[in-house]
Amino acid sequence: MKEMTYRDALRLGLQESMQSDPTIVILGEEVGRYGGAYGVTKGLLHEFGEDWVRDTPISEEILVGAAVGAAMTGLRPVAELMYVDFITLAMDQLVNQAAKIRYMFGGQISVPMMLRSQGGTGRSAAAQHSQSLEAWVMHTPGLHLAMPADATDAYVLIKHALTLADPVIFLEHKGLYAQSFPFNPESAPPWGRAKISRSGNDCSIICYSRMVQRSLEAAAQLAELGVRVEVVDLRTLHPLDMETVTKSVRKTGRVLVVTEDCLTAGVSAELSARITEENFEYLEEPVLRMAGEDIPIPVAPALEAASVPTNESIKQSILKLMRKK
Amino acid sequence: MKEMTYRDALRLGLQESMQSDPTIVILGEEVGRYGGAYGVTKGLLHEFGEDWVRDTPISEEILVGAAVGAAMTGLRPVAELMYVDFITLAMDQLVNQAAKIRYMFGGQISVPMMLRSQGGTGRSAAAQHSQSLEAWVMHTPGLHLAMPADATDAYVLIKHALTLADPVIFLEHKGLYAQSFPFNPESAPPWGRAKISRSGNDCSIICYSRMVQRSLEAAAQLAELGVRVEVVDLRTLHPLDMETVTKSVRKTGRVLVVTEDCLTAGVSAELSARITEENFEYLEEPVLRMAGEDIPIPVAPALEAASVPTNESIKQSILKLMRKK
Amino acid sequence: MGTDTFFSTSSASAHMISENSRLLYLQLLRIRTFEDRVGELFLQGGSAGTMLHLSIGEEAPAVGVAEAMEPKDSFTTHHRGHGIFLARGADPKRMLAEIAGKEAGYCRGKGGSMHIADRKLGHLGANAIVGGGIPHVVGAGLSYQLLKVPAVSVAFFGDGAMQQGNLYESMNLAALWKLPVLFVCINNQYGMGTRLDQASASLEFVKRAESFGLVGKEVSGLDVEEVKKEAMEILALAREGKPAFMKIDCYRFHGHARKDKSPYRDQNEEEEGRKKDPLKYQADRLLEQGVSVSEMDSWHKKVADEMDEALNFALETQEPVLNSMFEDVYAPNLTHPESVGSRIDRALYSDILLGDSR
Amino acid sequence: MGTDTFFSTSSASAHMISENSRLLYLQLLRIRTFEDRVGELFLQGGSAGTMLHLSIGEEAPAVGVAEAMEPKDSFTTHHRGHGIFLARGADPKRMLAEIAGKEAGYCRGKGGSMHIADRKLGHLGANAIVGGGIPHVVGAGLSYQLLKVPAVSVAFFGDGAMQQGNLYESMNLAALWKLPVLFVCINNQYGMGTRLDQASASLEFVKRAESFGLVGKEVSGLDVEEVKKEAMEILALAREGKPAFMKIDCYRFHGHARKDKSPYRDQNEEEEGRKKDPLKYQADRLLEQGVSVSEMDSWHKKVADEMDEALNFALETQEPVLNSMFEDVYAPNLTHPESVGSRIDRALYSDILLGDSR
Ligand SMILES: Cc1ncc(C[n+]2csc(CCOP(=O)(O)OP(=O)(O)O)c2C)c(N)n1
Ligand SMILES: Cc1ncc(C[n+]2csc(CCOP(=O)(O)OP(=O)(O)O)c2C)c(N)n1
Ligand SMILES: [Mg+2]
Ligand SMILES: [Mg+2]
Repeated sequence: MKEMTYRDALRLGLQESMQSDPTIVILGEEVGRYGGAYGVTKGLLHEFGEDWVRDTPISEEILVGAAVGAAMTGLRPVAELMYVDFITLAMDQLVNQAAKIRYMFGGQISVPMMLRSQGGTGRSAAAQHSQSLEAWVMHTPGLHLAMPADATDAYVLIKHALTLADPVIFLEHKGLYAQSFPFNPESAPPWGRAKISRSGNDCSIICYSRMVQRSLEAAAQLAELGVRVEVVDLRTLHPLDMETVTKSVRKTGRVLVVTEDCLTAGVSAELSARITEENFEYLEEPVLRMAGEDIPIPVAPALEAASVPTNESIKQSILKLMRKK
Repeated sequence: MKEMTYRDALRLGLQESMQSDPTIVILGEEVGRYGGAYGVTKGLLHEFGEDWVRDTPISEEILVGAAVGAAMTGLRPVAELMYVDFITLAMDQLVNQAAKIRYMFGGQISVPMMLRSQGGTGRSAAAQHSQSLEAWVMHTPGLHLAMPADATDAYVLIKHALTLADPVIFLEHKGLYAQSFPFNPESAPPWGRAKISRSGNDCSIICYSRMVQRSLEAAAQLAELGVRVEVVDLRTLHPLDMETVTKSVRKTGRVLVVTEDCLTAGVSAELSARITEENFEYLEEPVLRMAGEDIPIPVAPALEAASVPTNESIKQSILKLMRKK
Repeated sequence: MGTDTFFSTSSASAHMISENSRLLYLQLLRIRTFEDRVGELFLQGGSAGTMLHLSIGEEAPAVGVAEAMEPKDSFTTHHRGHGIFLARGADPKRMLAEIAGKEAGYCRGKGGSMHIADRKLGHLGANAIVGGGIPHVVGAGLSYQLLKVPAVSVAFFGDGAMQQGNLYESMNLAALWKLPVLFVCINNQYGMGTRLDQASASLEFVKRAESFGLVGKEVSGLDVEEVKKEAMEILALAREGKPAFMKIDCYRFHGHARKDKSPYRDQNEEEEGRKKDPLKYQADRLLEQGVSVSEMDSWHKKVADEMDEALNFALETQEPVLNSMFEDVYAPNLTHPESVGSRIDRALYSDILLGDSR
Repeated sequence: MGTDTFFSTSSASAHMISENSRLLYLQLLRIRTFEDRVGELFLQGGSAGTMLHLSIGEEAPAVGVAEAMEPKDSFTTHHRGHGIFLARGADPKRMLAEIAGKEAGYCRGKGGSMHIADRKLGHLGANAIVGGGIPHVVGAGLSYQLLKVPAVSVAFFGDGAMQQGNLYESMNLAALWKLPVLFVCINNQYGMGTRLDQASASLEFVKRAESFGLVGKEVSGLDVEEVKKEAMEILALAREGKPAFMKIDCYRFHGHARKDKSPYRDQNEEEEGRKKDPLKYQADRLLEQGVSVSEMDSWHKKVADEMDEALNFALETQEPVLNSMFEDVYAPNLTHPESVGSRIDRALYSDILLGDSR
């Protein structure tokens, strides 16, 4: 099977979408000449020209706000926020504007835009460049939210997202860009469906983005110990595919949710609450949550690494959940 | 017992705090001459003078950012955001600055500031003036978060909050300002402790802010039907008093969480998840969540009212939870 | 009522008086009368809430710029935008119905006074976040530039928004990309209870705009014809890719919102301010040009009828059905959000699976 | 090493040369040498991450303004702030230890290169959000005004921050309240790969500042003595409550961060840019004034020793213990956040109550 890096898959998805939809315009800091801080848009300026791949000043609020206005008037902008941490500067345009425009105006106006960004730890980039802020987005009605875990999904999800009539927040993970994955778009489930990344009968891990990889690695190690873990990759947090989750949960009766964002009031809370609500009688144990610690991200590499779930800590939690420890 | 409005109690708390702490300065749009959009700061300009009660331009980012800087250098600013919906404009100063400064700088710098605001529905103020955004704050390590449900707590919580060395987000409810409540500060539990607002053995409602009142009214009606509801008012979401919650949950075994913020990835999710995690074996039924619908707030009064939990809908949910319906 | 046919019955003196002057007056009058009916709607308990920001005293900035715009041009407004929207051709019935929170309103009763729009008339939305709609015209300008649409997008906002950082980010981007964009500051001297000089250290707004690379102009908002003339000139520049800024001075005749009695303003100041009445100014001009008092009365009558009809419509038309609140969150082909109640039912009867009970 | 004692051993020629000139040169030299060691720290695998933004080429703006400040003055810096902090008296050992993510660093290894501060030296923090630290000096200015502290607070930021809206909100508030605040834009011509004129339509930054009510000044960043002189003048104004803005032009000699090779810059341009070297400029002045080459060599040697020692310290001092990550989230008297692991244990053994297992 073909292999591709996460970064290249994103670029391919953007490129093909731009080739078939002449209204797509990329906006962002350093997306053009520099090729993107993480290289995703490299080469697109050359192919599509300065009009359609536009470097912006360091002005996150107008970056997102201009994308909103452009989306209302015939373009399909893809705004790139260099780090999801900077979403703090654009929350008004995202939450009070993009997410609510269709609703406030009674369905008259669509905002078919994408906000791409990346989050997560792994580069000792410290407290303002390492956050995972997807919970804020998930808490905002009106937004779609995709968080691909591998190259295939990076590609298929970005392509589908660029056909939706609503704003989509597309969150990548800085730790995945350089990694190679098998690339097989035909195998991917449709938009809005979760994926069983590994099947197993003993317990379920529900996760997304980089935590899928870590969960899979933990699951592989656990298999050697005789624990058969099912790993469910959500792929999109809105829509949220509770059907697939429920099927897995009812099969195994034991659930660990793994996310990288801070534990308290994070995505893990919503997943735990919903899984429990919908499957209470099927649960052998309470749904367990692993997530980022409730702290800002420290810069020291060892501390940073310990501040989010790791292969090893996931494995240990599963052993506890299985009452093997 | 003395009665007092929520608004007056807040004002009294601010006033007394300013009298005893000469470093407190109030900053905000219309807090001075106008007396605050909801009248909380009325008269304070007269008592403390223009230097200490300062009207600001309509610039939410610098409002919060200046408060951060002032807090680092010897003042204790109380910044008022007229509507919590405008927190979208100040998220960077709140989340990337105020919340993280102590941590990023290794404990050297304290940010003893308060951000006061108000949220919630009830005035047909539509999608950009009616939100409940406390989940974002709760998801941010480094912040304290208080949400008083009545006049006594408005007073005692604001007074205590104004002694903390960390940033405190103090969220009021626009629907409570004009209401009178019994006023009895001596009866209040300490900062960080929840309150049993009504005791009962059949089921527990966990709530805060305006939903306490609605839960109490539902509980009173339910008492006539023979259902004895315990109502737990959290008072602060950080710190979160799980001890009191746990005690109630283990007594009743049935829990309804009631919040006004949107359901998905909201505070109700965190409460449901934590309660379940810590009390799984004590639960007769899954923890149920009532919350705002996953929609922007519509302006039409009937729709607005139906978009959040009401006395009646809370009552109905409890009846369902008790399998009486 | 189309303003284009309004004068067909007017008197023989018509040819003496410029069509333009009469049309502009009529628009001023319609706005003032409309705002008056908004007040009545409130008094009759028919408005959705009390956040009603009337534009009385600010009719000339609205009409002058709106009339200078081309049909293809788009715009966003602030929370005090009824007048601008009307001047751009809005149907007062659907406006008042929206302000009443009714299904027949422009936004199906979801937006209300502060969120009202008609995409077909180029209205990209009224905004209740001070400054919130400004970036959208920059995006619209980008669309026009890239899609080669010969249109300008105009942001209307108050003097209060001059203190919002996003205005300056917007100006810079519009200038950097040479977008067909016009920023219009309707300076009514106050943001709620704060006089402009209490909010801004410098009032050199035109210099500010220039320092971001825009063309800037300051105009009095008393004379609607002057506003229109200046707006036409500056819109022509914007249309060529020279983004521009206009500051139009006027006075907010009443309180900030329906219930505010402006105790923070000096009586004298208010009296002086209200003397700068764009309606009276234009009426005087027409009278001078020879329009008869009786003719003017007939216009007033017609406009009053139009707005009364709108008010009745708003009061009588039906409320939205409850379930409509789940619509318009996402595109029509997608599922609506599941209700909280349905979630609870599924939790208690876990054999009801997702999808069964929406 | 205190710079005050540094010259005690210097040659007899000393009286000919102004103390000031030598001191300024020394500071420039210390910064450049320090930045060089930051690079080495990285090459030796000792830096926490790769987000290392060197201020080589920008030493004169840092030193000139820093030396014009009074001991009580405070400041915030951007992500390229090592030099400013050093010039304000930071200990290079603790700086490098912080950049290495070590416990002995200024921030216990929690902040790193982009978040470094010493509250005692008036440093209110380096910020990794472009523009993020600017509002803080406005707040500090308010503190000084209200608490009657005769100090100024200075925000240092790059040309990139000129496009952030919060700068203009900050300028307006500082001017409105007449706060003792100075905004310093260190214009190194680039924000990452974007040349200033590709980010800003107008370069009239001084006019901008003036249009917000500030005093404004544009200075070359080549001559540290010139920068200091101008900064002293403008700081005196700020100290009297006339907030001010200074734009200091220089050139970013290297890439944006450690790994960036600046492929987006023209070779010629880089060569020309690097000719504007404030170190060389000041060295030439000293040589002209009669400092001997051997004396200068001895300074270089001393500074190199100082920075080598700092580098060794940073490499050798210990890592923070894992559990320290839960400290400093809240005030010291409050409980630390509970770990995820402890939560899981309590969930599985629900007789472990809260508080038992922190
Ligand atoms: C971001 C934001 N901050 C504050 C408010 C509250 N508010 C509504 S209108 C207003 C005054 C606006 O003044 P101006 O822009 O001059 O418009 P005017 O009301 O005078 O037409 C304020 C402070 C708001 N709606 N949005
Ligand atoms: C709000 C924000 N946007 C973007 C970035 C990414 N970023 C870091 S430094 C930088 C360039 C800053 O340029 P300038 O302000 O001129 O400072 P310089 O690096 O030239 O010293 C950018 C875009 C950031 N850190 N914060
Ligand atoms: Mg105004
Ligand atoms: Mg720069």
